[in-house]
Amino acid sequence: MTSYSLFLGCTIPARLPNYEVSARKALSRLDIDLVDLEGMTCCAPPPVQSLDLETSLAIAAYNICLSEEADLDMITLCSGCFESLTVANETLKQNEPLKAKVNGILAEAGKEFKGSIEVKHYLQVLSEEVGKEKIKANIARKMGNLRVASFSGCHLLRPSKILKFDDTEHPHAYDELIEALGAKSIWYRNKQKCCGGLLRGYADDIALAIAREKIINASKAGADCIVTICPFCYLTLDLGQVLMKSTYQEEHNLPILHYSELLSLALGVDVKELALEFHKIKIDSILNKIG
Amino acid sequence: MENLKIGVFLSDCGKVLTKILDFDNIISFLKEIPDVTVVERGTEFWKGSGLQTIVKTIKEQKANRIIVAESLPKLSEIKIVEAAEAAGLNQNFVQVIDLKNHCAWPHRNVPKEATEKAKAMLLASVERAKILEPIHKLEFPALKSVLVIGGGISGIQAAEDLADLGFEVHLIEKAPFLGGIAARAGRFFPTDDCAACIQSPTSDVKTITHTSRKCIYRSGIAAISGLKIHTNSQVIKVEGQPGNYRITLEKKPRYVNETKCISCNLCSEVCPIEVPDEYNANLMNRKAIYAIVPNIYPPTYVIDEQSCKFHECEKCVQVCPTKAVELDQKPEISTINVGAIIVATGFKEYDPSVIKEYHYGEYHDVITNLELARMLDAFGPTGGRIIRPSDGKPARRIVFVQCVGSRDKRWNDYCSSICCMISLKHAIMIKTVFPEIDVSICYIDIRTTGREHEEYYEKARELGVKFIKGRPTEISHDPESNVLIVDVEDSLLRRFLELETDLVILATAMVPSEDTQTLAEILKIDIDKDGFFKEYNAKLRPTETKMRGIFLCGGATFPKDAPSSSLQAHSAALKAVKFLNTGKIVKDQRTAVVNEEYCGDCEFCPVSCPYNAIELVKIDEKHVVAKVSDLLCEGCGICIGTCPLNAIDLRHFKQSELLSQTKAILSINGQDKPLILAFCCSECGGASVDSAGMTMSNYPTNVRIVKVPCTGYLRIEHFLTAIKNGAQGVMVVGCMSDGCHHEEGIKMVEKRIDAAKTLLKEYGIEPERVELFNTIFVEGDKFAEAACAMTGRLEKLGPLRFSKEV
Amino acid sequence: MTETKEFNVPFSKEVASRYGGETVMLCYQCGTCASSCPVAKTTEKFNPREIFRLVLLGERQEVFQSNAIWLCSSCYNCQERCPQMVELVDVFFALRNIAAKEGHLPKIYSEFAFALMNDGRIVPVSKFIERKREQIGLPPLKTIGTEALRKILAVTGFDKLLLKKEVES
Amino acid sequence: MQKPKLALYWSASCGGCEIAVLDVNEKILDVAAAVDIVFWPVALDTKYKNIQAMPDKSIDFCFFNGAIRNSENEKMAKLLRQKSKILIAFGSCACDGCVVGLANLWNKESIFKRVYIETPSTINPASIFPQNKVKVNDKELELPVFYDTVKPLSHVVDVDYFISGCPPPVACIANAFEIILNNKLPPKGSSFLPNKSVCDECPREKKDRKISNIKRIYEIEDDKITCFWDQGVVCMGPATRAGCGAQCLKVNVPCTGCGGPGPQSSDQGAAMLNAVASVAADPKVLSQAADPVGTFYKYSLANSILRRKIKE
Repeated sequence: MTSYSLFLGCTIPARLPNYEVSARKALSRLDIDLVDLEGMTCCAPPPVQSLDLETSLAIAAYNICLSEEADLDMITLCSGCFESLTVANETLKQNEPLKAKVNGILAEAGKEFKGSIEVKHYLQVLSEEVGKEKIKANIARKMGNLRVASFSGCHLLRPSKILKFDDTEHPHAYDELIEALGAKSIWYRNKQKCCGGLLRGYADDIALAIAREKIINASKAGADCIVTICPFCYLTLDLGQVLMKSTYQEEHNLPILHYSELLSLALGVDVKELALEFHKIKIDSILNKIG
Repeated sequence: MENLKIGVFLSDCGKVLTKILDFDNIISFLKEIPDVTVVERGTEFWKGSGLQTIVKTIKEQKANRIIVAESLPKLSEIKIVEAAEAAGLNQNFVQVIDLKNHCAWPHRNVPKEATEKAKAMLLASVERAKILEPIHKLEFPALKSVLVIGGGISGIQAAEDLADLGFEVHLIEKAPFLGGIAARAGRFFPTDDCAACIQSPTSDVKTITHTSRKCIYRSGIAAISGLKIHTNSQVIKVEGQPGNYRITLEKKPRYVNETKCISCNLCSEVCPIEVPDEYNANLMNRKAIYAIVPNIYPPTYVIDEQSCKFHECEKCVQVCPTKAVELDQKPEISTINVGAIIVATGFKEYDPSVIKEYHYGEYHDVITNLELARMLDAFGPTGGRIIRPSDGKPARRIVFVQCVGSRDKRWNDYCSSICCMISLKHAIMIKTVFPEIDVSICYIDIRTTGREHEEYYEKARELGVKFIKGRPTEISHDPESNVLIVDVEDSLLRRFLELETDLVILATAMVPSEDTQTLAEILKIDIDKDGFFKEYNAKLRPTETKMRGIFLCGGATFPKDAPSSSLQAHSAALKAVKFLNTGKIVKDQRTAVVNEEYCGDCEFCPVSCPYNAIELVKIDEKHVVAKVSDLLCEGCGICIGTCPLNAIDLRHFKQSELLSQTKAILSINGQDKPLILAFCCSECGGASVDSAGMTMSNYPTNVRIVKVPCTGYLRIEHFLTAIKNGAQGVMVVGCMSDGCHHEEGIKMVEKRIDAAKTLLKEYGIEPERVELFNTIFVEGDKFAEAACAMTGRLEKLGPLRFSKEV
Repeated sequence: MTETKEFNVPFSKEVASRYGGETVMLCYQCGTCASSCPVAKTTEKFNPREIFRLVLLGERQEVFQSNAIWLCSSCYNCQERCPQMVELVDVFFALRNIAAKEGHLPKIYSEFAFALMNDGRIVPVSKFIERKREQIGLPPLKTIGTEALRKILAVTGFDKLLLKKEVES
Repeated sequence: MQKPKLALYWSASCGGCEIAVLDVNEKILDVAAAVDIVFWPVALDTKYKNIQAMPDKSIDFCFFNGAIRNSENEKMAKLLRQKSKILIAFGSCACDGCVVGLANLWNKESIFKRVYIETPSTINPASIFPQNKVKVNDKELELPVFYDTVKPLSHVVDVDYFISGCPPPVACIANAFEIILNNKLPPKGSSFLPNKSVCDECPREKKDRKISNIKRIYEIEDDKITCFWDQGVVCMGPATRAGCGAQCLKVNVPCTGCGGPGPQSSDQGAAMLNAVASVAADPKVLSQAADPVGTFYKYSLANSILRRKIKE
């Protein structure tokens, strides 16, 4: 059993209980122990970075400090949190003057960034630590030829110089984890392109247009569903389809799942425990297919 | 020892200087100095009667040390030294100083002070004169034979030049056949003639006319007397020294006897083994026994060790009419002796598979320019047809992508300089033969800087080649239609294009040939930051290396086109001739010498020597000492600055000379600003002091100049001694940090100054009292400015006071 | 009409001197960023290459007056492939930081910032969700380090950034 | 024939040199038998006046250890010079000032302040400092004058020979006695130590000499074979006179430089810095040395070109 401090972030607890519940259940079945620490805040993602980069570093570092104090590596479910925390963690580890500056700020909050822990995305833990074999060995439900359009989003992989997970031009870790569940990960056009999620709220029309292309490309390739690992991609594509109905008068009805949900299903978690009612686009077709 | 008789000659430059310098005062000062036996004043001393006066003084008055104050630095020095030598005086006993440019001109507003400084300068020369020792001329043997490494365009040309001039030449080529990258490229821009036409026969081969001099196929390269060609061979060891190298070569077995093979092709016909032909971009197969293309040298087949089954098969052995196939050949090691080496190893295409977004190596229809060149070659795998390698179908749409792996900080910073022209050449060739093919070139900037290159660009436009200003982000592949999609912004229209195409040509960077690093280590020459061989001076000595006797040409120093490679080949050949022509190398012993008694074998100096002139020698059972090669040593003194035991000295500029000059030049003051000692190198640093005078830039007389061969000579002790002897500050004036005439000298002294500053702080002395200045000749005003600024700074700091106890 | 103008060179230097903006001067306008950009391909309002051109030419006003700098979705596609290793996303953050300091702040961003200051999170958790969480067996949420966060925001002057905005709006 | 007269004197030093004389073991007996020791304060009770009473140049050899720290040191140096035919600077203090000479980073005032006021164990509320002349019971006692600057012996008197080291290597002492007793004296000004550096005697292998950072010995995993410089650790061996047989290095401790500067060198610290700076990858590397003077001039600050700190 490996323990991690769970960095939950803002969006998941506020909007996606179905993500959280499936992740907690799946990870616990794979012997990953999640520790909830007191006092965590927002990770300072791009919207905060846009206001002040150095403040954002300090906020991210503050959260890392809590994990350092608990002597636990950190795990995130959200790619946005993963990216902002890792960028802060790695940058501060390497840039002494910046670290000193940030520690000057953190001193006000009684913290000191030491650089003693790692930040990991749960997909990274599944891929590098748990491993496909262990997942395969625990599978309790067949995927019945499910054709999955995998979508890893941006901030799991990029900026690759800092995140150092998988190969950003030829990513394979995520697809392998999907195939490990018995589903088929299919190719579709512009698979690695952004979903536009970060423009939601500021330029909804653009965000929606980008998301729409994604939905269309995946549908064209014959996907049964898109599986995401980031709450923003999920919201953009799931909720987005509701908006597409009113904006474009289109009904795509392409189910969007979190990877943790697919994983929970494969591991045999009772469907009733997964709060699937939170999906805007119903996933009954998927449930039927995998029995 | 004979008594010292010092003759001092003061030129007043046609009385121009008399308004500034009080010559009577100076002369009476000089006459007071013991050992100064002659003081002459005149208009000029570097030619005519002035020069005769010097000669007479040497001959008749037996003056044995000469100090001449004369302007026209370098020129006057050369003339005076020549005349003195002819009169029987050793060259090292002559000192020429420049009172005009180093004293009178820059200090013309303060004549009294200038006179005092002139006296200090002369006293420094007198003190130095007292301890000078003679320098002798050395001779080393030079073999009139040359090794040329690399059988491409430049190597072949250099070899031919040298052979024509009667030198023995060994041309060695790593591959089984001559030709290099140019031959593989098929044709040349901007003339579109064939690239195999890269070599001429010599004028000795009477049957071949001048007009056909260019063709390797028809050339008599093998017939040139004195030229020995070693293909399939590599240099594995170089020993000896310039003028007399002993080279060890390894020749890989060819398994076909060069003297017996008649290129009848019977062996290849019967050979049962087929493998992809890497020379032809794997677009066709070849046999295990093969020749790359028909027009090759040597006209001898070769067996590919990797694929041949040797004695299990022997079909070729049986069929060969001349019994040329020899399956039991072994690698041969041989040694040759040469006087000089020309490196012509060229460049190669960068492997673009690292640029993952372009999917080279993954998508078969993404190929490089060189691979396309094979397709365009009539002798090549498709006989000149343009196909999609993935399915062999004709390509109807082609997109070129420029700057692939070049001008890209992730891979190679630099512009490879010839890829634009190569793509234009290919586009033109395609459009000329197949006008219906759609050709687009995606570029960042089109660079067509050579003669007739811009017209070539124009021709491509006339032929309908489309130019898209934009660097593609990605090449993707639609598996259903088997087309490639090039995703690019037309930045002029600000429009996004997804170009569907059958074939993508990557104009990849050109990078150093394989084994460049290894060869550099064998030859002990430098490579630059991009991995190419480093020339001695890119501006004036582009075909020389810092090692005498080793020369460079062609793409070995940077990607270049055929005309530039040819020119460099001729240049390198000429340099080699110049070096070896007399059969001996004559050199002054202006070199460093290690005092073996004191050398402690710490092994720091060999690392610091930029010329690899220092080796470690075992002198008895217990002791190893450093030893300087008089041939390789260039007399910079960087080793002097390095030695932690101070056991090395320069014959032509001993540390005791520096010390006596330092003391003397600071001993006469005559002004009230803080004294500064400026150590200048004899190259850019000293030249900028000269030009400060020539441009009449003012700076105060407190700045006293002492020239050293290279700033890399200077030790921290020299700075401390200057301070101890009254200097309030020390300036070190040398070349630009990447322009040191001795490669590393300025960087060495920069580091030593840094260390000195650390020490000065500990001694309670402001570190800014010692400062480095990088200048070049045209920056005389900059030197004057620096001198003024340093003076101002020291005035602000206030005087350095030593405790009385010290 | 063609206008004569003086380019405001110090602007690019201003950006380059900020944390995040250091690499802006390396841009040589090859367009790799633009063709990598999902947003640029969707809307004419945004083209990263063009914004860099404006920055390099010193068109300060033009850069801040349009809303273009806020349209980067920070997907890092461009940054991955830029041959000059320009860190475009960070440069956009640096530009936004300058804009924010000068009060050009889109509404949604100030909302995020207020939420951050007040709740320590940029997305508030509704009562409905809290109940729902309990129902589906999720553990109660831990307290948020709002106090510590406020101290941090006070030292960096982040809070004042918003106050200024508040006064202006 | 009359036995040669030998004097040994101990000036500002720790006394280790005196012990080193005894470390020549049984050879000391030969020496004792061969010479007449006329003055050796550590072993014999001799007064100033006894020396003063000797005729000039009546001592054949005087081994003088210790630096010149105060007026008494200087007075004795001059007296012994006057009385001795051959004066030998014995040990690092007499040759180069040694650790005593590191006091040249301060002056008398600051040293007194530190010693008599500031040290944690000192209680001196009345701020009493040593005086040159003190009245005790109506009698005036005289104390030597404490100098601002420590000097090696050669800065106050003419020295004939040198035996450096802290303490001098036993083999070199024995060798010196042998040379003296056999009257095979080298030219004046010579050292009785070899004219090489410690590297010459060091068994470690020198490799690439590309120094990229400077570490302390505890920061590396010493491979016990490679030269310390190649492992990034400061070793004064290259700039230090040989004679010790590299005994520190043979037990895996880098040389700290007690042999003093090489025969041609005027400044041991600067000499070492030149070499390191020349091969260092980064010019800033030397700033990593924790205590430049303590590292590079541990034994020779007083005999360096500038000799002492100029300004406080």
